[in-house]
Order: sequence, then structure tokens, then C-alpha cells
Amino acid sequence: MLTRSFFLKILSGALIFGAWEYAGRTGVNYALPTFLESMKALFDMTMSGLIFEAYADTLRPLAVGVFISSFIGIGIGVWVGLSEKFDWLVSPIFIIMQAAPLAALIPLLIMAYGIGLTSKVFVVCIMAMPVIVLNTSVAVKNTPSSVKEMARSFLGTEKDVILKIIIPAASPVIFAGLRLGVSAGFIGAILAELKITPTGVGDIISYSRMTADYPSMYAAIFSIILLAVLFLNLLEKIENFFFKGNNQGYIS
Amino acid sequence: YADKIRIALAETPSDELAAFFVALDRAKANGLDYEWTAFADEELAIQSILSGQMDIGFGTPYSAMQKSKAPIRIIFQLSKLKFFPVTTYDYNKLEDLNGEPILLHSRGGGTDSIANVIEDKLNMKFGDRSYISGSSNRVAALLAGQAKATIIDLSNKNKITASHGDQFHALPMFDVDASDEALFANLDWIKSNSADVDIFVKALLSVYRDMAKDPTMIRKETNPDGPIGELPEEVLSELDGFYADAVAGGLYDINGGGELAANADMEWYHKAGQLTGDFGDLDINDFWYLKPLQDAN
Amino acid sequence: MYLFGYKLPGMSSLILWGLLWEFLGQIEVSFFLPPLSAIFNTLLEIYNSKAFVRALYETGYSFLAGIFFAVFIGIPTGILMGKNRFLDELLLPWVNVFMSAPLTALVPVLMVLFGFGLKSIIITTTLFAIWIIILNSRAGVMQINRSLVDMANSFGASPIDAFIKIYFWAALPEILGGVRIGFIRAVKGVIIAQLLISIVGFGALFELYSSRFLMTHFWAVILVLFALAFTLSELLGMLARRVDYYASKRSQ
Amino acid sequence: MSDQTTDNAVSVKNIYKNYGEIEALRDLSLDFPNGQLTSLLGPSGCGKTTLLKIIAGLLPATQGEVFVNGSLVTKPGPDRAFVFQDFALMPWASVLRNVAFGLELRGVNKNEREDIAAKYIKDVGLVGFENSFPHELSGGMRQRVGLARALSVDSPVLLMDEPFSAVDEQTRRKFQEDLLNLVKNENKTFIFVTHSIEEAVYVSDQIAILLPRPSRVSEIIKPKGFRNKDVDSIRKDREYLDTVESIWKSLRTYVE
Amino acid sequence: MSDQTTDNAVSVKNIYKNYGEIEALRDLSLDFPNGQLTSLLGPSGCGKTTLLKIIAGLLPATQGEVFVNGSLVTKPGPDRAFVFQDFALMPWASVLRNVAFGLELRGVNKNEREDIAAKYIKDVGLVGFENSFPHELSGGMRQRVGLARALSVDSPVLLMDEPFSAVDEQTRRKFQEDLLNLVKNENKTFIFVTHSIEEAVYVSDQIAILLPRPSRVSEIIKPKGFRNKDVDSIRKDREYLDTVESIWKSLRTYVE
Ligand SMILES: Nc1ncnc2c1ncn2[C@@H]1O[C@H](COP(=O)(O)OP(=O)(O)OP(=O)(O)O)[C@@H](O)[C@H]1O
Ligand SMILES: Nc1ncnc2c1ncn2[C@@H]1O[C@H](COP(=O)(O)OP(=O)(O)OP(=O)(O)O)[C@@H](O)[C@H]1O
Ligand SMILES: [Mg+2]
Ligand SMILES: [Mg+2]
Repeated sequence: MLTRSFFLKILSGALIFGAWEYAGRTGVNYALPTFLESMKALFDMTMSGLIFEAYADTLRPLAVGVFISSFIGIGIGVWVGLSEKFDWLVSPIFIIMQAAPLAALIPLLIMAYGIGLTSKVFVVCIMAMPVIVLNTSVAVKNTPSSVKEMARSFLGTEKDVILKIIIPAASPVIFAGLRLGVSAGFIGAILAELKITPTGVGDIISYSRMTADYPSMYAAIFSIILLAVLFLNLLEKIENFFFKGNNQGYIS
Repeated sequence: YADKIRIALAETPSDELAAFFVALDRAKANGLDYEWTAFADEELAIQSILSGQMDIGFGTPYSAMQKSKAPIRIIFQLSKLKFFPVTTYDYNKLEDLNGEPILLHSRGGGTDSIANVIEDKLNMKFGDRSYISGSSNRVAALLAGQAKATIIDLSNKNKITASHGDQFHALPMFDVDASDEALFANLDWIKSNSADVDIFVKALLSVYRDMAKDPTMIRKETNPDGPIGELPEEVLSELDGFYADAVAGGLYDINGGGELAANADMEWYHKAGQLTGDFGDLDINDFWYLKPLQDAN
Repeated sequence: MYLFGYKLPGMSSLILWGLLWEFLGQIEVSFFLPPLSAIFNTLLEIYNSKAFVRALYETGYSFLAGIFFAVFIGIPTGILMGKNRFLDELLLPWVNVFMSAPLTALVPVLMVLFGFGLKSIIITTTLFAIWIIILNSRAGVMQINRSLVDMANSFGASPIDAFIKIYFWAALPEILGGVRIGFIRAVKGVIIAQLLISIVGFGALFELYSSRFLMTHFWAVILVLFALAFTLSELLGMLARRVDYYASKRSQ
Repeated sequence: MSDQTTDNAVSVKNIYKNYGEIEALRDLSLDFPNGQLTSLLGPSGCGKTTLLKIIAGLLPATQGEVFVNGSLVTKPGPDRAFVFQDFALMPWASVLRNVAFGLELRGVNKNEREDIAAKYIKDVGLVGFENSFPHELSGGMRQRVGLARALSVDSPVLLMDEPFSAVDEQTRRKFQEDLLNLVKNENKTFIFVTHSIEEAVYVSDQIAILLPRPSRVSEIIKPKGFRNKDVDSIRKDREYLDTVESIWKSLRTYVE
Repeated sequence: MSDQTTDNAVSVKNIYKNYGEIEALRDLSLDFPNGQLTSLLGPSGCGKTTLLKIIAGLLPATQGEVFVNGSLVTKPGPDRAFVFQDFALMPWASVLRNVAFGLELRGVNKNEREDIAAKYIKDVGLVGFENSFPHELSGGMRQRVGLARALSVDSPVLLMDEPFSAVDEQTRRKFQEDLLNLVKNENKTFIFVTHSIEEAVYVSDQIAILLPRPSRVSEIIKPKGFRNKDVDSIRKDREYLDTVESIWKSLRTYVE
């Protein structure tokens, strides 16, 4: 029922935005603009084209980083899930990457890769990759063995088994990791813009915070969240499209 | 009986805050009860004052004061905007940087405003501005060859010219009297806690004056069990040098800024674009609350 | 991973990486990377200093509290979402929102709501860990064999029973995978929270050491954190291996 | 509904069941007399499992009602136990825990339920495998675990979905005997899905023959007397063979 | 090994198989003549599936060797196709894709393999369900998907693990006929696990009776002639019934 879920979304949205508006109006905090003020700022930015310019800058490292992390991340994750040796060797690296406070490493990155696109792509990858790798490897290890056996008996090559059995069977969990990875990538892109060189949306956020233009700051944050959510929904659509049978629906 | 006053620091306690903590200890001896919280950056400290979660903050909240219309006032200038253009030997004066890329702290921040004022005064224009927060990070970028010119603070300038004087030098700069860090609070709170504020301001003034005579008193008077005393030996051993440089470089105003600083600030931050509107319309009383300082002097 | 018939513990590959590090440190590739031995010396110097002990306590406390909430809210929420269409439709968009929101940007709002103290730090830690736990639990539940659910129902399982005895166990491999990654993320989360909200604990040490370029101190703290992340991850890994025997035997 | 007599342990009234486009059951009505064994025979995919699940209260009917001992079925109850076609074992639990699981859910304490489970494990011939896990068992052994679990809760009505499909003939015979003993001595009601006409004829009090999807009952046959005959000679018994043959013929006509 | 004659499509030599403590097969040897259908009959859990998987190259034997057409088996090969006891369908793939999967893995292009798959889907009576997913099918229908998949790759040797256990008698008869046609016209070799003595007697060229675990072959029976008899009257055929009975008797003695 598309209409019901749509209705629920609207309803819960209205509730949360209402609460935001209310909190903004009561003035508990000077730094919290109301929902409507923020939306107006967003509207202004859209009309002036500022937001598009900003995203033109932000999306580049984001897209490159997310693309790299998804493919390499799933690749490494599958490998880690399949090979005990490789697991032993590299998973500590990803655990470290996952746990490392990235902000502290940014100076190092700047030393190594300068202040341009490469560093930013790196930040996005460092953020996005570990969760993709770790989740993928768990899912791969848990692939039902009887289906794997079936594929082997029908002469599936190693590659067939991976591409046609393991990945589809693991896809629900891989996608859960992918979603987190992608959203971490969004965070990484903004972090890179805040910490390395302020460009794009990160620049709007930091500059408007500096100048206490809080509606613009929240508008920028809102827009990136919106974008991320849209992207994640797209990801879910892709998952459902490719692995429809995996979706048995809800239990109750 | 007053509650503990809650102080919002804009950075973690380190050598630059040693004098401040010495003053706090003196104030405590005079009956001021306090607790402090270190925030990630100035904006958060400002926000915490705006929202009333903290009492006294650390920073230069000019645009916040103008924009939010909250009754926030500065009561003491803690340090001046003493920043220095440091470049490779490719450049010998500020004008040489015309059209050249430069590395700054953050857009709209202190070094950015310095760059704006330099452009304004010398009628020039920097090239691309890149931003890396933290003077030490900019030094690292400089050393790594990622940039040729930047603006950094006094202690980092001294360090790099001492260690890599063959590669980098500081360009001559005009004097700046505007504030880098100042103490501010909500006006209502100041008025209702005037006794505490007075103790605090007096303690700060006394430390600044003693320090001007003998910079090593900071190290001597630092409480070994306090937040500064706990710093690693590597940092503590640099305290004397830091304060000697700072006093020599005029980083601290022994009168706590006051009207002089207020006017310098308004002019500076207006020029730098953080204060908007007509300069003639700016009113010192919208930004500073001078009474505690006047009383203390 | 086996070597000459001996089972190598999961973390032992770190020795290899450690040697590589020591080597890179000794040949001084960058002053950011001091030799591991120097870092250990520093660690021995500082580990019983007052500042370090306090930081350890503050960090440990917020960390444990943070993951406690992440686990005990995240797992049930994820299971319920996988099970109940209504809840899922209601919550999933918001899970996506929070997941993709740059947490850095949400922190100001948290501070407005919960103040600058420990509470906000704990909540931020929870926010870092909880989404992967929710999503993985949800993914795990959605692929449960329906017959098992029918079976439990046919024997009159109460909702609580079904929850504890079927859903939880059937999805356990995925849940554990999520918890493991959640824990690792929480290590990062607690530091970021300590850096963003009020600078305390290890966050403060980080800030101090990195801004002063005390690289051996800096890495010593990072090592402690990694050790924390590893220990937790290995403990959970051991648990996960105990369920491995059935993870891949689940028929669809 | 007051017109329910207690003669029928289970009574299915005008059940319809659609899965989206697919119409599985259409207007199916059937009574299951108390203390008797009723078999459902019908082509694969006709809706036998569906019907059983509706009776169990696991699946809502699109339309129609089911009564168990006179009361309307809306959800599973302790009066019915289910043997699943795909066994539905918990892969994380040992054979012992799997068998005891029904009792565990009914709150029987650990010692007691494990004693009961041990007895049924013995009955289905899995002694020695108490601590094995399902993936270490063969297909037939798994099926027997599911069977033992359903028997151990001692419900008056047993819904069995092809319970012997994976066990060997010998074991199957033994189970059939056990079943008949339960019918005779404990007055249990069985609803039994099978594909074996022979088995149906041998064990049933009545056999309901279902039509292909959308399914309803086409015929009810009441074989009798074979149960008391010698197990070994029955394979050649004329009357028995005739009954099997006639059912076979009638099934063939439906399935074109 | 040169002593392999091509008369035997598959030949199993002194196989042992232990699962940890459990000894499943002990010194089992058996030949499967080319173009014939051999049934394996034996108590549940005796190791039939294990043997089939070893022949398929899916499981290593603890000791012993298997030859297919004279060459040693070390891994699965295009000469063998497997019908799994637990169906082993891919839940994320439609019926059509599941059936075509064996061909997909052999690199047959999409149109062609879907045509072939469609033919076998029709053969197993699943027309109309091409785009359904496994969780939307009944047990017997799932089994038929697995069957169609194995048939569609057209291997000379078919390993079938209780392939008809979940389908109705009618369908089963049809499949048996189809099987026999394949044996006759296409000279395929079948290794067939079943629990139905009747089925084994009807379809087999030879029946190997396995002992309980640790298993080996106790007896080989070669029924003959029943295949050509009328399907309908065979149920009452004396000779047929005698053969069934004798196997039944001998099975009983082993299983005490
Ligand atoms: N979840 C489902 N979604 C859609 N269709 C379903 C679902 N479950 C069953 N069906 C359809 O309902 C019909 C009846 O299924 P059911 O499982 O009741 O058959 P059955 O008589 O038990 O068959 P079998 O003897 O093969 O087990 C089948 O055609 C099947 O495709
Ligand atoms: N993975 C395993 N681990 C341990 N034991 C196993 C495993 N697989 C099978 N076994 C044991 O090996 C024996 C033979 O199993 P197998 O599946 O080959 O039996 P089967 O003859 O196919 O039985 P059925 O007719 O019930 O399917 C059983 O006793 C079983 O417990
Ligand atoms: Mg069924
Ligand atoms: Mg088997």
C-alpha cells in the first residue's frame, strides 16, 4: 500500500518538523532557527543557485569516493569472507580504519595528498569502506551452504559462485552495510570540506556558522541529509529490483 | 553565596591558557568558585553562552552579538590578534603576495579577516585561499610543501623561523590591536553576579600585570595538579619561552583591553566583514560591558 | 588462519603490521609516524599519569554506557522493524535520516537538548553505534525462515518468547555482525563526541597531543583505542564463531 | 456458533484462500471427526499445506471459518500441534532442545521437558543424537525431530504435513503403528497430509480427496478394517489393493 | 586406472566416510552400469545422501575412489547433475532463473537457456509459475523446480536424492515414465535414492540395498520386466508384489 506508507511518512515528517518549529520558536537556544526560517534560507539558496554550485563541488569527491568504496569494499569484503588467510591479514586494518578518529588523521592526509580532490576522496573512502568491507565479509561467511553446493555441482566456477550465489544471498546484509557506508561517505565528504578546504556545502555550513547565520547553516545540513536519504532510498529500490525474491515481506 | 560559575573554554587547556588558569587560581583564593568545560571550538562556546548552559565564554562573538541580538557582552580582552604572514623566501613583503595562493585558518575566521584587512590596506588581492584549521597544521602543510604562504600565530611563527629559518621567514606586518580571544557573558548574568565577575576580572588583571614584569611567574605559579600542571613535560618546559615571546610580542594587554580594544575590534571586524551595517551605527555598548574593568582599574 | 598446524589468534597479523610500522618509523618516512617502539615507551611513561587514568575512566564510562544503549535499543528496534511493517514504514525513513545526517552537524542540536555533559557524549556514542545494529538486525530478521516463525506460533509462543527464542537467534549471525561493527564505530564515536561537545577524556589528550605535534604521545593514545576496539571486536568475533556453525546452515 | 457438535474435533466451513492473484482454496468445507485420522490426498500445490495452516491458526482465511472443538479458530492454540513439511528446526539448537521446544514454550520446567523429549527421541529412533545439531543429521532424521517435537506436547489434535515423506519404509511402518495406537488408545484426532495412497488407505478413518487448485473436497472415502490386518500380508490384500486402485483412478480423472 | 570398463558409468571403490566421530560409510563399493537406473534403498540416516555427494564430487571421501566413465572424480563435472533432497533453490531468483541456472553456469545464452528451461517447467507442470519466487511455491512445487533444473542440463549421469518425495502419486507416476523414457531413448544413467520400495522395484534396473550406518551394500537386486507392464494393473501384479515383499522382508531383517 503505497498510499499508507506515504501517509505515514508525511505524518511522521509533520510531527518532527512541527517539533523543530516549536523548539525554534520557544527560543530555548539562540542558535536554533525555526524550521520555516531554515526552509526559507534553503529556498533562497536554491533560487540564487548557490546550492547548486555548492553541490557541484561537494558531489565530486563524494561520487568518486562512494563509487570506489562500494566496488573495492564489496570486493575486499567478499575476499575476506572467503579466505581465512586474507581475513587474518587485512581485517585488522579495517577495524583500525573504522575505529580511528579520522579528524586526527587529516593532517597526515594533507601531508600525503595535499589539499585537493585526492585527500577528500580519501576521507570519503576511509569513512565509507570499513563498514562495507566488514558487513560484506560477515554476510559472505553466512551464505547458505546448500545453495553453494548446488552451484558447485552445476559446475559454477569460483567466480560464478561468488557473483551468482554468495553476493545475492548476502545482499540483504551487504546492502545494510552499503547504506551505512554511503551515508558515512556523505559524512566524510562534509567532514573533508569542513576540515581540509572549505568548499561546497561544507563551506556553507562552516561559513554560516562562523557568521552566526544559523538558518543557512541548518538549511545546508538539511539539504545534505535530504540528498543522502534520497540516495539511500534509491539504493533500497535497486536492492529490491535485483533481489526481489529475497524480500519475503514482513513476518506479521 | 554564589553557585559555581561555569566557564566555557574554546579549546583544550594548553600552554596558551596557562595564564588564564593562574588567574583562575588567584580568583579562587579570593572566593570565586568555578568549573570549566572545554569546547571544540569558539562557536560552540558562544552557543553554550547563548543557550544559558554556560556562564562565561571564551572567544570573539562579534557577529553572534550582532545577529542574534542576544544580550551578550565582552568584559575582558584575553589576547590580541597577533598573527604573522610566514612565507618561503620567494616573497619578501606583503605586496609580493598579490595574486598568490595563501593558506588560512577558516573562512570568516581571524586569519581570514587579517587577510581581508591586508588586502584592504595594501590595495592588493590574494589568490586562492585554502583553509586548514590550526596554526600547527598549517605549519605542517608548509613544511610538506603544500603551500608557500600562510598566516600563523606567534608561537608557531617563532618555532618555524627558529627551526626552518633557512626556508621560511615572517613578513613584516602592521600592528593589530583587535581581540583574538575575549571573555564574554550574558549581560543579565553579569549584572546579577557582579561580585564574582569583579573577583575574576581583578585576578586576570593582576596576573597580566605580574606576567608583564616576569613571564616565568606563570610556570612558577601553575598548580601542578591543575589542568595545566598535568600537561606533558614537553609542553610545560616551553611555557617560559612562550610567555616571554608573548609579552615581548605584545599579545596581552595589561589593561584588559577595555574601550581601546572595543574600538579597535569594531573597526577591525567591520573591515573584515563580520560586523555588517554602517560603521557609524555601531555602538560600543552593544558589544562591551566596561564597568567591571573600569572598577578593577 | 593456521600456520604449521597451529591456530593463530585473530589479532596476530597485527604483529606483522606492527613490524612494518616499526620499519617505516625507523627509516623516518614522516615525522607523523614515529617508530612503534618509541610509542610504546611513551605509553609506558604516561599510562599511570593522572591525566591518562582520568581520560581512560571518562572515555570508558561513556563508551560502555553508549554501547549499552545502542545494543539494548538497537537490537529490539531492528527486530521489530524487520517483523512489523507498520513500525518499519514509520521508522525506516528516520533511521535513514539519522544514519545519513552528518552527526557532527547534529551535535549542536543534541547539546541544546541534553547539555554539554556526559549525557550528550553518551548519546553521540550511541548514535554512532546504533544504526548498523538496527539495520543488520532488520536485515537478519527479514530473511528468517518463515517456517520457524510458524512453528513457534503453532506452539503458542508469546510475542516475548518468539522474540527471544526465535527472531533473536535466527537473526543472531547478522545481529552479531552488526554489534561488532557498532562497537568499533562507538570507539570512534566516543572520541568524536569528546572532541565535539566538550573536550574531555581521550579526546582532550588527542587534541592536545596533535596540536603540539607530540606524535609519540598521540599514537600512544591511538594505540590504546585500537586495543580497545580490537579486544571488543575479538570478543564478539569469538561469540560470532560460536554461531558460525549454523549461520550458513540456515535454509531459506 | 452453537450448531457445532463435539463429534467433530475440527470443522472447516466454506474456506476461501487467495494469495494475491492465486486462488488456492475455493469454498472448501470438511469435518474431522473426533478421535479419528483423516488424510488429505491431492495434487502437489493444491492447497493442503495452506488448509493445515489455516486450521492451525497460522494463516488467516480470505473467507470462511474453522472451528476446533466448537470454538472459532483465530490463532494457534494448545489443542493443536503441527508437523511441518520442511521440518522447521532451529539450526542453533540441539536435537534435544528442538524436541523439547514445544514444551519449553508452554513453560514446562527444564528437567521435566527434557525427560519427555528424551522419551520421544527414543520413540523416533534418534537415541545418541540428542546433542547433535540439525545440520549434522540426514533428511529423514531431521523430519523425525520435527515429529518428536509435535508429539511431545501431547495435543489432542495433530496436524501433520507429509510427516513421513523422508523416512524409510521400515521406520514409516513403525510410525504408522504408533499413530494408530495413539488414535486407538488416546483418542487423538489426526489430520494427515500424504502423497501415498497406500499409506492413506492403511491408516485413515477417512480420506478427503482434494481437487487441483482452486481446491475443494471432491470426495470422501472411508476405508475400513485394514488396520487390524497383518502388516506384512496387507500388501497383497485384495480389498486393500482395490481401494488403493479406486482412489488412484479417481485422482487420475481430476488431474486430467 | 585402466581397469575401468566403460560398461560402468559410475564405479565406487571401497569408500569410507567419517563425519568426525560418526562413521557414515565403511568400505562401500558399488558399480552403476551405463544407461541403467540404479536405486539406493536404505534406512534413513544410513548415508545415501553422503554417497551421492561423494559421487557428485561435492564431498571428499575419507578413503576410497570414485570413477565416472573411467576417470577419477575429484570435483563436480558436466557429466553429472544433482537433484537435492532439500531442493537448494535460490530464494532471490524466479522459478525460470532457478531452472535455467545450471545452463547459465554453463554459459548458454539467455534466450536459449530460457527456452530450454521453459520446456522443462512445462514438463514438471509449473506453467504459469515462471515468475514466482520459491517462497511462493508449495513444497512439491519447489521440488519440481529442482528436478527441472537438473534435467535441463542434459547430463549423462543424474544423481537424484529422493526427487519425488513431495509430489503426488499422479505426478510421480508421470515423472517415473519420463525417467524410463530417458533411460531407454537417451541412454542416461540414473542414481536414484528413494524410500519407496514399490517405486524402486518399478523403475530400477538394479536396486542396491544399504545397511544401516556405518553403511555398505548388503545386496543387489535386479528386478526386471515390470517397466513394460501396464501402469494401472501393476499394482496388483503378483510378481511385482512378490519382489516388493521380498525386499521389504530383507530390509526388515537388517533394521532389526
Ligand atoms: N506465500 C505464498 N505466496 C503466493 N502463493 C503461495 C504462497 N504459499 C502458497 N502459495 C500457492 O498456493 C498454492 C497451494 O500451496 P500449498 O503449499 O498449500 O500446496 P500443497 O497442497 O501443500 O502442495 P504440496 O503437496 O506440493 O506441498 C500453490 O499453488 C502455491 O503456489
Ligand atoms: N555435516 C555432517 N556432520 C556430521 N554428521 C553428518 C553430517 N552429514 C551427515 N551426517 C551423518 O551421516 C549419516 C548419514 O547421513 P546422510 O545424509 O547421508 O543419510 P541419508 O541416507 O541420506 O538419510 P535420509 O534418508 O534420512 O536422507 C547420518 O547419521 C548423519 O547424522
Ligand atoms: Mg504442502
Ligand atoms: Mg538423505
